[in-house]
Amino acid sequence: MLVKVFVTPRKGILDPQGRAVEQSLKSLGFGGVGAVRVGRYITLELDAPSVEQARAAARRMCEQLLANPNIEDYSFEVEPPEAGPR
Amino acid sequence: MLVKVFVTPRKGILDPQGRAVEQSLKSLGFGGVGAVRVGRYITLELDAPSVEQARAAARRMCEQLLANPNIEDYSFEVEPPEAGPR
Amino acid sequence: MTATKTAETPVALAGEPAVGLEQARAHGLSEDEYRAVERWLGRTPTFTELGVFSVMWSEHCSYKSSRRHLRMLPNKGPRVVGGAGENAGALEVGDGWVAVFKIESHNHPSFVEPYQGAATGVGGILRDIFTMGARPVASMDSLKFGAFDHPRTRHLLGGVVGGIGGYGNCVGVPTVAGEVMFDAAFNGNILVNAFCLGLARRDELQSARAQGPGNPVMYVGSATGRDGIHGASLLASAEFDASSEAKRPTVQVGDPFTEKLLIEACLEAMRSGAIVAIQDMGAAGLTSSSSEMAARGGLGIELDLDRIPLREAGLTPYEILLSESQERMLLVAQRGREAELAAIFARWDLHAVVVGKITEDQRWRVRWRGALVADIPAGALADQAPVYDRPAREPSKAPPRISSRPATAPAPPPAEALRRLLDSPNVGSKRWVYRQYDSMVQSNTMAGPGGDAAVLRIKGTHRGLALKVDSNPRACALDPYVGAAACVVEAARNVACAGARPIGLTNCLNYGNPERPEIMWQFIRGVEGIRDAALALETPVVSGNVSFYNETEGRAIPPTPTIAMLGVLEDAGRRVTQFFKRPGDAIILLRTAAPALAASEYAALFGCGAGALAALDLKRERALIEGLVAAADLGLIGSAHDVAEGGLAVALAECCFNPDGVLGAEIDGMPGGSGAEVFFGEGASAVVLSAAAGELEKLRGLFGGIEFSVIGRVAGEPRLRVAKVIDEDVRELMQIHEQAIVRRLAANG
Amino acid sequence: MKWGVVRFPGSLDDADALWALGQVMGQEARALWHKDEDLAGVQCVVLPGGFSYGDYLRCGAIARFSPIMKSVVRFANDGGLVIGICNGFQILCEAHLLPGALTRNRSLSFICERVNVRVENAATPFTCAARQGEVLRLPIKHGEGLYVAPAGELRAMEERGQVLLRYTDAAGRERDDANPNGSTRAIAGVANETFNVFGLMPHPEHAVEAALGGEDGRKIFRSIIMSVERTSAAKPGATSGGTSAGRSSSSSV
Ligand SMILES: Nc1ncnc2c1ncn2[C@@H]1O[C@H](COP(=O)(O)OP(=O)(O)O)[C@@H](O)[C@H]1O
Ligand SMILES: [Mg+2]
Repeated sequence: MLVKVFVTPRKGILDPQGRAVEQSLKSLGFGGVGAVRVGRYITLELDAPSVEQARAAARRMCEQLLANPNIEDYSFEVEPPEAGPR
Repeated sequence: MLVKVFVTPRKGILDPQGRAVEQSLKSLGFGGVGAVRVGRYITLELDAPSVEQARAAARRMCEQLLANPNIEDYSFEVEPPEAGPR
Repeated sequence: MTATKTAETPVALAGEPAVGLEQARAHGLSEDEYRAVERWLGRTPTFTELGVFSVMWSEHCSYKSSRRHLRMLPNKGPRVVGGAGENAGALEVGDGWVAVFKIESHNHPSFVEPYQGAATGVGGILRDIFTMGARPVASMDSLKFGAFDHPRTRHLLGGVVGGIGGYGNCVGVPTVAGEVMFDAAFNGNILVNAFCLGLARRDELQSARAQGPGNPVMYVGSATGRDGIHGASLLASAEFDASSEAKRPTVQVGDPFTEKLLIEACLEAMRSGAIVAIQDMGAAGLTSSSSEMAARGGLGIELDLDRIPLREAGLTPYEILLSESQERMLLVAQRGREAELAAIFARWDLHAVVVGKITEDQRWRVRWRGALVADIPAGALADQAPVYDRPAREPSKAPPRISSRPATAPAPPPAEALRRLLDSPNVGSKRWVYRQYDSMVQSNTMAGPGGDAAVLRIKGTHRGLALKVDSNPRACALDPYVGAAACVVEAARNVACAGARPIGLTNCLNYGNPERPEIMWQFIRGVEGIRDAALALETPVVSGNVSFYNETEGRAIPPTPTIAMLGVLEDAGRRVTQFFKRPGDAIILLRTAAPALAASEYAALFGCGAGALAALDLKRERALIEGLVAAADLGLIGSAHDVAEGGLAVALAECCFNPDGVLGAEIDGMPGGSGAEVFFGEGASAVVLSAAAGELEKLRGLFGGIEFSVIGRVAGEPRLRVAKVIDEDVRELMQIHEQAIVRRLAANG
Repeated sequence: MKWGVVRFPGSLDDADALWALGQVMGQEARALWHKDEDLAGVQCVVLPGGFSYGDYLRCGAIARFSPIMKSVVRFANDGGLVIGICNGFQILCEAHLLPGALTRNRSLSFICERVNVRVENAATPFTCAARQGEVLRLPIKHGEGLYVAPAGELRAMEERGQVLLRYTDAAGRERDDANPNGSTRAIAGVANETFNVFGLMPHPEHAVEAALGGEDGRKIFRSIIMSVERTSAAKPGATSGGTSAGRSSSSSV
């Protein structure tokens, strides 16, 4: 299955990258841009017998490795093989 | 509107982060993991009169700044305000 | 108008908790402290005021347990400039230059979140230096982790080293030296001490003393968020336990890019002459910087919180005042020159805003949405915190010797012991660590990490500066006095081995809970040890930092004073390195006392019988240092290397590891026999020199009263031979040394 | 000759480049501010090392939009000499003045150490003071120096001789353990097709004084000086970066 993990800086935590990108977008002339946050997007293939088991594994991966619980939030999606790629 | 941008290392381009994450996941005992890629997940608020215009702006942001067209692919989603958060 | 103002009292805000003793206790204040707050105010504090007092009177900010003892430390000398009460001390280093330096702990934040904790530790100490008007030119770090195989060590090591590099590399200040130790005694409480050295022209030194009522107060740097509210200060002012997790504040995230802009912009703004006083917003952020600047000048300050740049909406006055957001500075400007300053900051894409003004009346007043929310005598916050003379008692039973086991298995033969020692992460190469640090930026690094002391040149002069940081918790655990004095001496000796004269030091005192008499005793003995050694070496203590409550679940770390020493080379071209240079040179051992196995790495690996630390004779230590400085100055020595972890045998091997081409050593015999303490003992001050045979007599004359033995000669063939006991291939030894940390990290990824 | 060193917010080795060129090598070197568009008549533009804009998002991604970069691109397209060191290399790639891109080191950690690089093409304005195949000892200090480019592009670059420096051991042999960051084909420095723009991860400005550990970096700067002198000798009156500088690669060394 395809697992997609989205890791974002937790609300309230300073996100210097997001700020730099926001400023840069503004100076490039993009109006009306705000609240830019820069996180990570991790994709992986997982051999799992069921979507439920894949979801459970993905959650553990996020908690143990993919996200830093001190400063980041995560979410993920699991796509069974028949679904096409994004 | 909420814009979500997904940037991934292009296939065929070295992704040392992805490789390291894959190895770490394996050594943590996660079986059946493969094809790990680490990219960026950027979210932003955009004031735009329509979803179409927001999409056009998002595309330009990706091409000009958010992704490096030499080595990265991007995709994005635009959520009009009434849609709930992911 | 004035009349109504004085009559005004601060208001409680909607939704704020009621204030009373219980609330004060929840803020970490004792009953006596809370009563003192009431007396200072003549009324019940508002919730905001309570928060402010609790942070300013915390151990971390007020030094309430340590202050009276720190007065023991000598801080005068012909080179000492300016001073007391400023953020860091300064020393004249010649040709009109002054060196500003300080070391600070970031232990607790680094344990919670290693990358950001260590990164923000570097950021904080940098601001302490450039706020003085000095350009930061070098950093060092002193790190203590738990046992290498402890489950958390790898994660903490990677995070801390990554954070120090991530921040230091991005601000363009080279990290030129440091130390790393692994010991189970730090399993539950690591130490991360960060040092920064800055240079300024003497007349460029900047004050943190407010002047001129009516002068505007300006805020520069990052916007204020909820970061670390009650963070650094409270976390570092209480023991660490499971409930600390729940109290965990919003983790501070460092933004080194903004710090770099701040460095450049502040130094440029200072040169304009429009800045009266400036201070970084460190622990207790806006509150400490504003009240301290006012109190130093005997003045008051008024802040308007509505003008403070905020990162998110909805912050309360309490949160704004206690936020420990990073990369912020507060300054007092000359009235009428605000626009000029704002323009300088704007050039660096930084926003400088007026947030208040200096007043005559010595009060610290804060307004928010039109209402007065705090009105406190500035001095009550900044320097009238309670001072304690806490009970101190020597523990009745001998302290457990840390990481030292009784000798059970028979000790390995010397050659085998040498290999095992070189493979210990405490003795082995720290390249894995320092290779992650930019040690070259600014083009001053003549000797970077990998040797004894680092050496920097001062551009435009012939001078050089040598610096080194040292600590020895194992020795301090056995004898907190001798251990601390020995750290001072060791740091000085390292600097002298580079050929530099030690001129002053800074210290970071890492101890357990000061409310326990035996910890307080360790602390006082440590300060006494530093005092005596600093007096004997005439190296004034120009700055420092105290970190108490280094305990987890009631187990304190061993006492760990960390000493950073600065030395001056009149001619940087005369600097000496630790590596043997020429085959045929004589190898000389200098020693002030017989070495001992107590507290040694050998004892940690193989155990040893009971025993005391090696004797420490400060007069002889001074003579050794004087001799080294003179010998370097006369150009008599080819190399000089301090004998430290692993003892003489390890030191000899390290002298052979010349990166420009390995050499060997032919040692005829070890003076004092062939016992393990001779080969691997530590503690005694010992130095391995190499020199041309023709210089030996001149050299001997420089070291009167000190053991001076010619023990062998440098060999072209890369073998280390010691009498009939050791005969090893130097390249193999070097490989073991090089891989000590790397191979452990590679093992089970 | 006249050098300009661009100062972006977050540039770090700009002062080092000015020191190396001005104080050590006696050149006329000046700082160029990122908000200006005027290149002040310099004959070679240096984009220095550092972390421009914090290197947030991607290294060099934001710096390329600085006002001065418009002028630098124009200058380069007119044949002017541009050298990007470390972060400067990253900026040149982001600005499409050089092919490829630089990504995280294979170890994922920052590396500061001296390495060996072999001169792969000594017939360029940036390498003509070195011998073909000569091994230079230069420091690197970066977290993102792993060079990548699409395979087809790489092949073409190699054929045209655009790879100017490659990581090797001290004897000039390519070895995996002599490739510090895992760069594709051990690439340490590349030029554009017209050989007037050069990017490299090693820092020549940190290798110009024996007292600080080595002088091999001088060869890079001396190459540029030689080729500019040669061009102005050939074309008296030429002031700014001569348009023919890029062609001087054909001249013998
Ligand atoms: N161990 C020490 N030895 C000498 N001076 C010290 C020591 N600890 C703290 N100080 C001095 O006390 C003052 C306040 O300490 P500091 O760490 O700067 O507080 P803050 O964290 O508020 O900046 C400084 O001048 C510092 O140099
Ligand atoms: Mg301070």
